[in-house]
Formats: sequence, structure tokens, C-alpha cells
Amino acid sequence: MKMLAPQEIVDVLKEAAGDAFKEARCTEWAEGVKGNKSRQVWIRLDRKALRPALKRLIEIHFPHLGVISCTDLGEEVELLYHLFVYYGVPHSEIMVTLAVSLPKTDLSIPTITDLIPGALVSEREKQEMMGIRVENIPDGRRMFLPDDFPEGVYPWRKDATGIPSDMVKELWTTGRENLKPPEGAGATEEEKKE
Amino acid sequence: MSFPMIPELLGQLLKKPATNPFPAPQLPPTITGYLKAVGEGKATMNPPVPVPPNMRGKMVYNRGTCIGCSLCIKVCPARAIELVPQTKKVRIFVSQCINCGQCTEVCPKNCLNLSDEFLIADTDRYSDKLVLG
Amino acid sequence: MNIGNLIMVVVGTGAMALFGIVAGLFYMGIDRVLVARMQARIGPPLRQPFIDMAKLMTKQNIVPANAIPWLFNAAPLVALASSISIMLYIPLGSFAPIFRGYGDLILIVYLLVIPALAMVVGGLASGSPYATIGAQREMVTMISYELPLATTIIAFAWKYAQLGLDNPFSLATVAATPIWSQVGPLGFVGCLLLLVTMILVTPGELGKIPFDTPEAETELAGGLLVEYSGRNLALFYLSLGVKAIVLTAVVVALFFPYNLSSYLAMSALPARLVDGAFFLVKIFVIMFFSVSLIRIAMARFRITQVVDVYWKYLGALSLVGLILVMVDSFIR
Amino acid sequence: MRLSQTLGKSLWTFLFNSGSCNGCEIEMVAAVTPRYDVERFGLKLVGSPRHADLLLITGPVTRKMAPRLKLVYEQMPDPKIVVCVGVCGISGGTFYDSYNLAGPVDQIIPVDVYVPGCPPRPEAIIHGVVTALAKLEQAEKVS
Amino acid sequence: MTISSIAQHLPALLIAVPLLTAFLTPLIGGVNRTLRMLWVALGISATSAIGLALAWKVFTTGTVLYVFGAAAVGQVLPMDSGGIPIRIIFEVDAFSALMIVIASISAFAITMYSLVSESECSGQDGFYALLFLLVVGIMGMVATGDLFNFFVFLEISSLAGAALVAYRVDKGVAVEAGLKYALLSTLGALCVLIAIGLLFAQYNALNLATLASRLQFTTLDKIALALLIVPLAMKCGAVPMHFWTPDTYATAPSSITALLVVSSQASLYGLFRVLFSLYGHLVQFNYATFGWFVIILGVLSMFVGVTMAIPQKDVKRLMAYHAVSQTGYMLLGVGVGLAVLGNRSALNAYGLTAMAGGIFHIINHAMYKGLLFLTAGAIFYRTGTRNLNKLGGLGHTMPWTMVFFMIGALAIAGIPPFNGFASKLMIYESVFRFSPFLSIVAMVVSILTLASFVKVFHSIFMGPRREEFAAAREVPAAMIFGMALLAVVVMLFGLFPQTFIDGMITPAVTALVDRGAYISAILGGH
Amino acid sequence: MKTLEIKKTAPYTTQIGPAHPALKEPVMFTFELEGERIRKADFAPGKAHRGIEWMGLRRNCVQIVYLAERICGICGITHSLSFCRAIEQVAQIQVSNRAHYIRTIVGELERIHSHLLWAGVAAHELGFDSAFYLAWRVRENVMDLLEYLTGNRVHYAIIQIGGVRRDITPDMVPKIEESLKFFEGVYGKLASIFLDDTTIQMRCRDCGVLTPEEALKLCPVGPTARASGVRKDVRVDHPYAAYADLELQPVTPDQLTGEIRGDVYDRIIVRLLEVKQSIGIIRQCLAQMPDGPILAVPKMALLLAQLKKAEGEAVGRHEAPRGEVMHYVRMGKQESPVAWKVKASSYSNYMSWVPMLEGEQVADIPIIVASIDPCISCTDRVTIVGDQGAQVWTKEELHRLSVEKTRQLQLG
Ligand code: SF4
Ligand code: SF4
Ligand code: SF4
Ligand code: SF4
Ligand code: SF4
Ligand code: SF4
Ligand code: SF4
Ligand code: SF4
Repeated sequence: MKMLAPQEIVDVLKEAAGDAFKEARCTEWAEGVKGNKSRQVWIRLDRKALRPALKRLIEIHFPHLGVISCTDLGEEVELLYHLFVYYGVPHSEIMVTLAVSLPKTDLSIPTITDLIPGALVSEREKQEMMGIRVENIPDGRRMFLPDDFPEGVYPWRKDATGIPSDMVKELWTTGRENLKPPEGAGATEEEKKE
Repeated sequence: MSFPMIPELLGQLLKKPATNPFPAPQLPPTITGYLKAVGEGKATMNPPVPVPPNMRGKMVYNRGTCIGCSLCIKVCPARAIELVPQTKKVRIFVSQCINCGQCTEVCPKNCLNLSDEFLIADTDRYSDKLVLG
Repeated sequence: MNIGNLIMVVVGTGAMALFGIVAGLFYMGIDRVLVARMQARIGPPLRQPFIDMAKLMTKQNIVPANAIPWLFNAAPLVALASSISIMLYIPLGSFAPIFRGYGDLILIVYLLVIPALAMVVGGLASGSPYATIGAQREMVTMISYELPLATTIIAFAWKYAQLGLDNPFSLATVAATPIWSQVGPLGFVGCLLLLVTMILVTPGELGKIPFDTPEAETELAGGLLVEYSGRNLALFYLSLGVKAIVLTAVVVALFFPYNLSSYLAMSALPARLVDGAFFLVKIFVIMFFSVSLIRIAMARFRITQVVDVYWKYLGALSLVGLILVMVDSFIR
Repeated sequence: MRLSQTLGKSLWTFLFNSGSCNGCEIEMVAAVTPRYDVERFGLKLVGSPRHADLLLITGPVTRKMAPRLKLVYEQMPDPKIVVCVGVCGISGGTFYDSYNLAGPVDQIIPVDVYVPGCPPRPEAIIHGVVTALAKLEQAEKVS
Repeated sequence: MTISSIAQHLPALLIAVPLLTAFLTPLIGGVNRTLRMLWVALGISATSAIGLALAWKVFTTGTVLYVFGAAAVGQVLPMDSGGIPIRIIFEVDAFSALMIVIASISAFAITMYSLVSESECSGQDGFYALLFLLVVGIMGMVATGDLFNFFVFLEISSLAGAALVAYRVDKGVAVEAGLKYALLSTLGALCVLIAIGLLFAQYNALNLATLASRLQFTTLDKIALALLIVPLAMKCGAVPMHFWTPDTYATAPSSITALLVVSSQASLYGLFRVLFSLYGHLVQFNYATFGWFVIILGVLSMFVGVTMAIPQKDVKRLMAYHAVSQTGYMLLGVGVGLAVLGNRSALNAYGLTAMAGGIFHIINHAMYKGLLFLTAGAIFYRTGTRNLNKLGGLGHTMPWTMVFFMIGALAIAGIPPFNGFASKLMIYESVFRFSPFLSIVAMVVSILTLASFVKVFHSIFMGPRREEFAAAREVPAAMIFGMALLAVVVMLFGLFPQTFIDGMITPAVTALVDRGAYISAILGGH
Repeated sequence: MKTLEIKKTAPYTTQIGPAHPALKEPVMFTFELEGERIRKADFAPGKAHRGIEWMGLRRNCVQIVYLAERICGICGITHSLSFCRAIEQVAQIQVSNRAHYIRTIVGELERIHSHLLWAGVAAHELGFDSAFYLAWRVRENVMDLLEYLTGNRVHYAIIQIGGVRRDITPDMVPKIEESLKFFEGVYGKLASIFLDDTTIQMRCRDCGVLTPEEALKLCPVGPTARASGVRKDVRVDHPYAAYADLELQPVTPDQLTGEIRGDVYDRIIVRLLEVKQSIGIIRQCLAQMPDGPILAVPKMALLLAQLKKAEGEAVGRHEAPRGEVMHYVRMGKQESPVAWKVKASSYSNYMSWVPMLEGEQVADIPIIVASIDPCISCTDRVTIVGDQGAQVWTKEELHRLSVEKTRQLQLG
């Protein structure tokens, strides 16, 4: 197997993504005495290029999908597909992150489970946690949240559809208000507010 | 057919058990009686497995030196510390503390420390022993 | 049966029940202590099973909503009563069985089915689906060990019938003429195979690892007994204890019917005591090998493997044993 | 239900994980293994709440587990003891606020003894059980 | 009529009373329902009482001979019976008496049961008429001492049986099953008739005893033997001719099924009669062959029956297959006896016990299997289904039925202290001397049977209450009475087997083995 | 109505597992069975979902380190290490090499403890409690050592952003050496008990097979992937901590048996071999440990201030005993992260249950489920549900299936 360098991967994927390609960044990070470097490629794409880019990546080396991360950036939501190629050969693995921004008005993304079946767990999680709509997902049920969890509430959102404060249970306060006042303390009124 | 466990088991019959008999090898007739006897020195309690130095056990708080700077509260990952505004001292809930020791490191006055005491079960989670300060 | 006899039977039954329960719990205790020691633990006190029973007796006895109450409550009683009743047919040391004239091996084998059946019925009556699977597996296990068990017993009977003895199925006959002295070298090998069979059938009958599939906790959360609590649970445990004694006593009676007293030339009372003690020791040895050691030295079988092991391997083993015993008789 | 002398000497135990990090869970399991061997106190782990006298519970009680915890508690025959192991079951610990927690444990079922620690060492758990036994003995005296 | 004359005419009454009841039922039934019920109850009570009394007489005083229309009982049969051979002669020896006991008890319990279980169906009069006819057939088959009469009664029982199977005319299946049964029975009867013809042509006699004393074992005799064995084995449901039993047993009303079991036992009786009494001395050089033939038939029935039973979904089909399996035990026991008939020492050592076991199993089987079919009927009565997958949770509402079922199931599985164990024990403990492997098979089949019934027990009675059976209650008292009666018998036989063995079984075995006695009872000193 | 309710609740009440040696996070499985054979398997985790990521976004990074540690109590270092590595990359904090080596040593000790723990649990699932006790008895030694090095048996609290909180001083080394010798001594015994025992072989060989193809497509990690021949190990592929300096090869079962079958037995092999590998790694680390400070920013207040200025995104990874763990962190000039995504190893391995379970027997569920070493080993919590997916399994069906099994056995 001929192994491509990070920049070469960027080039290949850029070609595959065409005009949907937005930006790319290669980073390195070294740890240890010998200073061996780990290499990461971050590519930001438009939604429509996700599958072509992924298909191209699969041709390079069948990638291992770590997870799909997700960030609420206010107006948009960014999905990051963390993929790994060239594993199995010491120190040569490259992390390729494909990042796709979705406007909150249209949070839909095609599934990649037909290409990488193992993405299902992650896609299901994105649906329930961030309210992403994964198109053609083979199994769209909830994964982590209880069945009685309210519809339209997404824990990872930072806007009005996030967790409302009345859903948050402050476990730590339980029983504390009944405590006797500390020695030498005066009024206990303020404490009770806690 | 091979059963490598059998010789191991039979061999163990002749050896000493690996159990540390804390607090007593088997249950004494009554716990209260036993504890009383231990207290009076009439019975000896087997100690737990010795803990290493620097084991992070129950918090101890030197209320006197505390200056109420709230640094400990800032780093505490478990909301185990609260400031009592009237006294400008803190109060630590042992039953909430996860023994991370972060507060002890951050305290400028060294008034927080983790001891090696860990047998702190109680019937009341806010008992005097478990609320410091 | 005259009055004197009747009193004897009643007193004897009471004594046997007491002996069965006490010995059953006692051996459970020994088993637990020994197992703990072999696993490098201190283990519970010897009297732990007694404490457990005493505690269970004082606990709440819950009858689940789906259960058929009377059946649910009757099952443990039947299990214990039937286990105890088997005691009456079993010789203990030099004490002949109370029902010496009636019982024989086959009766014992079928009586042994009853406690297991009671457990199955109780489990089913509790209405829990886990108990249901447990019950099915219990039945499958029962079917599985039936073949080697039946073969062993028939082999014994065949041999004794061949010798022209009157009651080939009676344990008394076996006790009077230990099998080992009646066979040639081939038959000796055959008997050894039968002994192995019985040693391995015992954990199956008692539902111990590796044949504890019906109760397999990891799979069925306690299987048949999930829903039982308090007194009912205690009764089941007692019946298992008694059953363990019965089974090992059967193995002892079949293969090691020897008594010390005949070698030591002792008079009546001490002889009985010595034999009694010797009997307890023999039970202990069998129990140690066929229950304690095996149950901690292996992994549990799958239900299909239980069937395989019993039907294919032990079935074949016991049949070979039987054939060896037969051939041995014919060539002698 | 009458408390009996024997209850404490034969505590059959049911472990319940209400969504803990497993830390307390493994320490409880470790308490069963040869080094600590709780069986020497007559304590035995059982597979069905119906058989249990003692409920050892860990975790801050997730919303999915809260009804189950209640059910398990109800399924246990009287008399029963509950020991809450680990601070996250006592007060939330690090998980002191969340949208998906219904705890702490004593908000769902009554708790007899709390064993603080994150996680408590196996011996601390043993100490917790012993504390429960002492409490039991006191209750016996009263009744 | 005085008591003694009743006693004297017991054999005649045994046939006459049910026959009379049968014919008068439509008449009386026409008057009113209650009256009919009373009449039926009276009729069956009388029949059973007569049967039991006759059996008692046989067991206490020995073989009873009765010739219809003969002036003196002693002068039964002219040696040259050439003139009119068709003359009704009853010869009731201990074996016959045993069968009569079975038939009496079962018929009584079943009829009482059916008084309620069938009360909601139409065509009551016909039903009871047929039922009594069936009883007549059964009684006649086991009591007659004449081959042709045997054929006649066989026909009566077959036709009545077939009609009863088809009784629930509203169901197409039932009619079909009835036809099947009728067809097979008729074919079988035809074979029997041909055999009778062959024998009559050669020996000019129809009386069993006479024939037996004259038989030469010519080729024709051999053909006749085959023609007798095959249909009888088929009627008793032995493998490989068992195929009709599941259909018939499953579709007939349960009370009838229970009675059909008795009727098939009567065929078994016929089979043993033919083998032992008629051909007994002729096959003696071949005892082993014939014995093995029966044994193999038995082992096959045992195994095939039980393995076919386990997957069944229909309770009654399942029970039917078990009936096949249980028949195997009888064949096994008696077969072993037959195989060693020529070997005195073996016969005494275990052959007789094996036979006794087999024959004891006949009566036991009739009792517990009857009981089981009645419980199945009770369940159907309340739920309207026999499908195991649909049933469930009835233990909550039908405790008595459940208890009876448990008794029946434990008995059929041969669990002490129920009667099935008693007879199976005799089989296990004797046939092993013949071949140890037979005992092992028998024991394993028992456990399989048990497993199968645990499954049935669970499917029907266990589990949570079912909504669809919310209305199911315990069945009415008369049905409980019918089941209870059989259950009590099952328990009695199980608890005190020795009494029954000594009193009834051993004489029956002796009667069967001692062919000379059978012949000389009729022909006088030989 | 009563029946309906019962049907609904019955499996729920019974699924409550005895939580015993098997450390179980409640996961619920759904099976479609044919007799005792599994036709289709499905699972539903999330009973332990505490909303940790959500909590994290309300805390400062120092607090999150300890929160992350408590994602799971089995790998006390895994999540805090991964989180710290991500933060360090975002804030460009250079960790000293000494700290890297200490992190590695603790990480490998954790692997030993975790694999022993797993071996015990697996043995327990097989009903082989003696092996369970033995494995855990040996494990206590690692626990002692971990406590000695870090101050706690489970949540070590040794990782901090920028390094580690406790040093391994020269006087501690003999004790580590002693333990390593002990493990080496006992390793042969453990290996023989787990690999040679006939009953274990009977239960584990060719049971729960995951083909290499599936192991690639379903993205499992750690021993689950390696046992199926997918050579994937973060320690090897991705140079980090002291692993960056070591010569490592991923462990695959063919190293012992010469073949890869991808069954439960292979997973046992991989884990046992990894224990041996870990001992070697610790040895090397001890030998090569460089000097230096252990914490880049020892003052927490300073650290917090520095992090408040950080901006950017990074992924921190670590090869946990169960496989790769990754934390994606994005910082945006505020105290708390803007995004924090945790991926635990079991998260990646869940999917491989399905092909492993399908076609196997009910009795094999526990060991197969345990074989990926989820933090949910006890399938007592399995609910056996529905024939056709939706409806809940009724007892009749359960029963019928077991009966069919019985018949199959008798005819077969
Ligand atoms: S950090 Fe120390 S001095 Fe400051 S409030 Fe906390 S305990 Fe007091
Ligand atoms: S040790 Fe940790 S959890 Fe406990 S009070 Fe200190 S900072 Fe908070
Ligand atoms: S299956 Fe194992 S873990 Fe579960 S309760 Fe039983 S012994 Fe404990
Ligand atoms: S108390 Fe701590 S160790 Fe225990 S379960 Fe909770 S978070 Fe985990
Ligand atoms: S890591 Fe996942 S499962 Fe755990 S709390 Fe966070 S979101 Fe829930
Ligand atoms: S893989 Fe499991 S044990 Fe390891 S860190 Fe994750 S949850 Fe914990
Ligand atoms: S010593 Fe420095 S870091 Fe610590 S509290 Fe004071 S100013 Fe802050
Ligand atoms: S698998 Fe491990 S990390 Fe994941 S939720 Fe379970 S315990 Fe936590």
C-alpha cells in the first residue's frame, strides 16, 4: 500500500469534493522523547461533498470511523466525522476529520451507514442529542435518552431547544437546607436560599 | 481433556487463605458488643489492608487558618464545598467529596488535607462527622 | 404392620427427617467452607447454612401476583417431604433403611424426580418467564441424565440377577455383596466406568455447575427460584440439602457399602457408631469429589452441551460399563 | 416484620447499579473476592431481589432506572436493609446536576446507611455493612 | 328374579342391560331431559354394577361360563358342535374379568361426566344410545368365548365408535375422522372375518376353546393368524399402525375418546387372546420370534409415540400419541412374557412379572388416560380450544381440573406413588433380565413422557390469567365426579398395587398363560 | 387489562440483573429467537446516561478532568487522559516527557487490572467462579500498586492538564519491580487456566464470531477488533505519550495459535497476551524514564486563566483496555469548552454484538456480550422481547421456544 502524506490526502479529497470544498488544515503533534509526530487533517466541506469525499477516502484505505462529533455554533451546527486511515502500521496513522456545517434551518445530512455500517450508533446519537435529521438512516430510534424524554428537546443545543432549566435536577442541594447553621453564624436566611 | 484448575484448587486447600480478616475473621455474636469490647481494649480489631502513604481518604479541614478565598470552591468538581458567608469560612460535605484532592493542592493556606481515614460510613449523610466546618 | 412397627416407622421417619435436614445443611456448610478454602478465601462459618435457614424462616413470604398461590406454596413442601421420604429407603452405615422391604433402586430414582418436579411446578406456578425457561431446562437436564443413570442401575441389577440373588434392585442386596468382589478384571473396569458415571450424574441431579443450566444465574437470574422468598425458599434449600445426602448415600451404597465394624470386630453399639461415622466420612468424600470440586473447577455447560455430555459421552460410558460387566459375567 | 437475630448473620445481597460509573460496582464486587471475602460474614450475592435482605446500591439514579429501583426495593421481602455506596448515590457527587438524573438514591427509596467515597474501598463497604448491622441490632433492641 | 338368579345370569345381563338402555334411551329421552339423564345414569350404574359383580364372581370362584339359551350351564357345548355353531357362549376367565372391571369403571366415570359435558349438544338420544352400544361392544368382546361373537361385538363397537366420533356433526373434521375410523375398523373387521372363515372352513368350529384344541398350524392357520393380529394391533394403536389414533382421538368428544381407549384395550385383549389362548401351543417353537415381534412392536410404539407426542399442539392429539406410547409398555411386558413362554425357569423368574406388568399397565392406562382425556374435555368445555399455544393461565380458575390433570400426568409418566409407576416398575424390573437395554429404553421413555406432560401442564394451566378465558370457571360437579372417580382409582392402584396385583392381575396372567385351563373350562377335562 | 399489563412488566421485572461480579451497566437487549437460537439481536443502551457531556459544558476544565474520570470507573485514567490530551493540543501546552512516561505506566497498569477484571467477569459468566476469584486475587496486586502510585484504587486522579499530579520517585521503583515479577510469575498459571481448560474451550471456541470483514465495517476497537484480525491499536498507530518512543506491535490471536477465528476464545487470547505486553511496556518505561517536571502549569489558577484564553479544536485519544477512547474538545475563549464529545470504547463496540450474537444460543448471550468487555457484562438485564420486534415476548412464546428446543434435542 502506498501511503499518502497528509497534504496529498487533502488534495485528493479536494478534487473529490470539487466546489464544495471549503478549507483544509494539516496539524501535527509530537509527544515522547523521540518526538514522533502524529498527523491530523481537518477538512471543512459542504454537506453535498460529504459522501463523495468519504467514498474517495474509502478508496484510499478503508477508514475507521471514530465518532461523529457535533458542535452547536449558534446559527449553525457543525458535524465532524473523525476518520482514521493507515492504522496497523506503527506511527503512520492519519486522522482525517471531515467537518460539515449545517444551518439550523435545515439540519439534515445523508447517512453514511451504507458506506460504513458502524456509523449507525453515532448517527442515532446525533439525531437525539442535537436534533440532526439523518436521511435514510436504517434505524432511527433513540439510543441513550429515555423513551419519555420530551420531543424537541436536544441536550447538546445551546438555544431554546436545549435543556430547559426546569428539567435540570440539582442533586447536590438535596437535604442541605435542613442543616444547622455553622457555629458562630448569625442569620440563616441567606443560607436557605442556596 | 484438561482441567488445569483442579491442581490449583487442591493445592490451595493446604495454603493460607488470601483474605485479610478485617475487622474480624467472621462475624462476632453482636456488632455492638464487639465494638464495645474493642473500645475497651478487650478485643482486637484486625486492621484493614494497610494503605499506602498519600492515600486520599477523608477530608480534614483546619477551620482556623482558612481565609475564605474560595479557590477550593472554584476547582472542586463535585460542589462539595460551600462558602458560609456569615463566617467567611467554608463548609465541606464529605458525603459529596470525591476525594480528588484538587482543593488541597489549590488552597493557599493548606487548611484542607486528605487524611488516610476511609471507614466513614454513617446512617446520616449530614452527620457531624460528615460535614466539616 | 402392628402398632410397635408403626411407632418405629413414625419415630424413624422423624429421626430420618431430622438427620436428613441436619446432615444436608451440615454438608452444605462443609461444602461452602471447603470451596472457600480452595478459592483462597476464609469462607463462611460451618453453621452458615443453618443461620441462612433460620433467617429465611423469619422473612416475608411473598407470593407474586401472577402466581397460583396454593400451588406456589405447596411445591416447596412437596419437595421437602418427598426428599425426606426417600431417606426412608436408604441405608445409612449399618442402619438398614426403615422401609427396607419396600424400596429399591428404581423407586429411589423415580422418587428423586419428585423434588425436582416440585421445583419445576413451583417455578412455573410463580408465573415468571425466567422460571419458565428454567423449568424447561430442568426437564431437559432430567431427560439427559436419565440414560446414564438408568444404565448404571440396570447394570447393577443385571449383575446381581445374574448372580442369582433374590432382590437385584435392593440396596440391601448390594450392601451384602459389594459389586467389586463379584466381578473380574473386565467387570472391574466396567464398574469403574459406572462409578464415574454416577459421580457425574450427581451434580446434574443436584443442579450444580457444570450442569446447573436450569438455575444458571447469569442467564436466568436464579431460574426456577427467582420468585421464591422466605419460608418457601428455605424449604427448597432444605430439600436440595436432603437430596444431596440421598444421592451421595446412594452412590456410597452402590459402590462403597463397606463398613468398618466388620473389620474391627466390634460389638453392637460401638460398631454402629463407628459405621455411622464412617458412613458420614464416605458421604463426605463422594460429596467432595462429585459436588464441591467439580462445581468450582469447570465452566457451566450450555444446555445443548449438557445433553451432549450426558447422552453421548456418559451414555456411551455407562453402556460400555454395562457391556463390560455383562461380558465379564459371561466369560467367567 | 419482626427483626430477627439471624438476619444480620445471613445477609443476602442484591447489587443494584442505578447508572453509576461502575467504580463503586467493581469495588463491591472486589469485596466478594478472596482478599476481602464478605462471604465470611454470611453475606452472599443473590440474583433475585426476592431472595435479598440487603440492597447495595450505587449510582445517581438515572431517569430510566428510577422506577426500576423502586420496583426492586418493593420486590425485596421484609425486613430489608439499604446501603448506598459511593457519593454519587448519596448526593450526586460529580454528577451534581443533570437533566437525566432522578437521584440521589434517598429521594427514591429509604436508605439506612451511606458509604461515602468515590469509590469507597472494599473495606469501607464492609464497614458500611457493619454499620448497618449495628443499626439493625439497635433496632432489634428497641423492638 | 332372585339374587341368585341374577348372579347366575350376570353375563347375559352384562350385555342385556346396556343394550336395553341403548334402545330405550330415545323413547325415554323423548319424554323429558331430566328423565333421560336419570335413565342414563341408572343404566350405566346397573351395567357397571353387573360388570363388577361378575368380575368379583370370577375372581372368587373361577371362570364363569354362560351359554345363551342353554338349559344348563354345565352342558355347554356338544363336542360335535357341527350343527349350529353360532350360539352365544360367554367364557369369562380372570383375564376377561379384569377387562370387564376396566370397562365398568371407565364407562361409569365417563358416562357420569358426559351427562354434563355433552348436555349442551343436540342429538342427545342418539348419543347415549350409541354410547351404550359401544359399551355393549366392549363388554361383549372381552366376555365372549366365541370367535364369531367376538367379530360381531368388534363390529358393534367399531360402528358405534365411528358414529360417536362423527357425533359432532357440525364439524366437517369430525365426520371425516368418523369415516376414517369406520373405514379402518371395517377393513379390520373384514380381515377378522376372513380369518374366522379360514378357521371355520378347516376346523368347523368357532368356539375359541374348540378351535384352540384343534388348531394344526397349517399355512392357512398362519394366514389366519396374520389376519387376526394385524387388525387387532391396529385397533389397539400399536406402531406402525397407529396413524388413525391421533385423528380419531383428537376429534371425538372427550368422553368418547376416553371410552375409545377402553375399546382399543379390548382389541389388545383380543390380540393377547389370539396369541396366547388360540395359537399358544402352536407357536411354542417360535416363542422367541413371536415374543420379539411383540417386543419390537412395543419398543417402537413407545419411542415413536412419545417423540411424535412432544411437538403436538393439540392437547388431545398429544395425548393420543402418548396412548400409542403407553400401549408400547403393555406390548413390551407381555411380549417378554411371550418370548419366554417356553422357558419355564425364565418364565417364573421374570416372564410372569413382565406379563403382569404389561397387563397391569392395561388397566392403569385405561384409568389415567381416561382421566387425562376427561380433563382435556373439561378444558375444551370451558375454553373451546385444544390448542396448547392458545391456552394458558387456567390454573387460577380450574384448580380441580388441574389437580386431576396432574394426577393423570404423574401417573402416565410413571412417577410414584401413582398407578403408572406400579406397573412400569414391574416392567422395568423384569424385562431387564431378558435384555437390560429394554429396561433402559423403558425408563428413558418415561422421563420423556414426563417432560412432555410438564410442557402441557405449563401451557394449559400456568401463567397469568388470560383475558380470553376470563369467563372460564371450574366445570360442573358431575364432570368433576367423573374425573375424581378415575383419579381415586389411579391413586388406589398406585398406593396399594400389591392388593390389585394379587387379586386381579396374577389371576389374569395365569389365565392367559394357562391355555389348558381356558380350553378345559369349556371342553371339560382334556 | 391485567394480562396486558403483566405481559408488559414481566420481562422488566425479571431483567433486573443480579449485579454481581459482572460490572454491569444496564443495557437492554432485544432478541428474536428460534428455540434457543438467536435469530436477530438488538440492544438499547443508555440506562446509565447521566448527561456527562452536557454537565461538562457547565464546568471549568479542571473540574472536567475529574468528571471525565468518572465516565467510567474501570478505566480511571482513560477518559481524563484523553480529555487532557485534547485540551493540551488546543492550548498548546507541552507536557514533560517524565509526565508522559508516568501516564504510560499508569495506563498500562490499568490495562493489566482491567484485563484481569475482564477475565474474572468472563469466567463468572461461564459459571467458573474459581477462575474469577483467582483473576481478581491477582488483580488486587495491581490495585495495590495503583493505589500506591496514585493514592486511589479506582479513580486515580493522577492526570492533570499539562502532566500528572504525582511523580514516581526512585524509592517507588522497587515496589513496581516487585509487582511486575509477581505478574510474570503468575501469568503462566492464568494463561493455562483460561486457555487450556476444556470447559472454557467448549464454551468459547467458535462462539460469537466476528469476521474480519465485519470487524472493519462496524468500526469496533481494541481487543474486539484485534481478535478478528484488524490490526488497530492507538498505542501503535498514533504516537503519543511514551508509546511514541516504544516499538510495539498490535496483539492478534495468531501470535499464539497461528490462526484468526474472531471468536470469544480469540478475544481471551488477545487480552491475555496484552497483559504480558503491558508488563514489558512498563519495564521499558521504567528503564527509559527521563527526568523533568511533572506538571507544565502547576498553579491551577494560572492554568485556568490560560485555558480561558485558548481557542481551537482537537481530538485526544488513548488506547483504553477496551480500545480507543477519543475526546473531541473545542474551546472558545471561555471557561468551559464549547463542545465536548466523548467516545468511549464500548460505544464503538456495541455494533459488533449483533453479528456475534445472531445464530448463537441463548446460553451464549452472557459470554458473548461480555466478550467485547463492555462495562455491562451482566446480561441478567437482558429482556427477551418480541418475536416480531415490537411486541413484548410473552411467556407462552418463551415456553414454546424452549419446548421446541427440547424436541430438537430429542430428535437429534
Ligand atoms: S482554598 Fe483554603 S483558604 Fe481558601 S477557602 Fe478553601 S479552604 Fe479556605
Ligand atoms: S477533594 Fe475534590 S471533591 Fe473533595 S472537596 Fe476537594 S476538590 Fe472537592
Ligand atoms: S449471575 Fe453471576 S453476577 Fe449475576 S447474580 Fe449470579 S453470580 Fe452474580
Ligand atoms: S461514587 Fe464515584 S466511583 Fe462510585 S459510582 Fe459514583 S462516581 Fe463512580
Ligand atoms: S458519555 Fe454519552 S452516555 Fe455517557 S453521559 Fe455522556 S452522553 Fe451520556
Ligand atoms: S471503555 Fe469502559 S471501562 Fe474503559 S473507559 Fe470506557 S467505559 Fe470505562
Ligand atoms: S498563590 Fe497565586 S495562584 Fe495561588 S491563590 Fe494566591 S495568587 Fe492565586
Ligand atoms: S460502556 Fe462504559 S463508558 Fe460506556 S456507558 Fe457503559 S460504563 Fe460508561
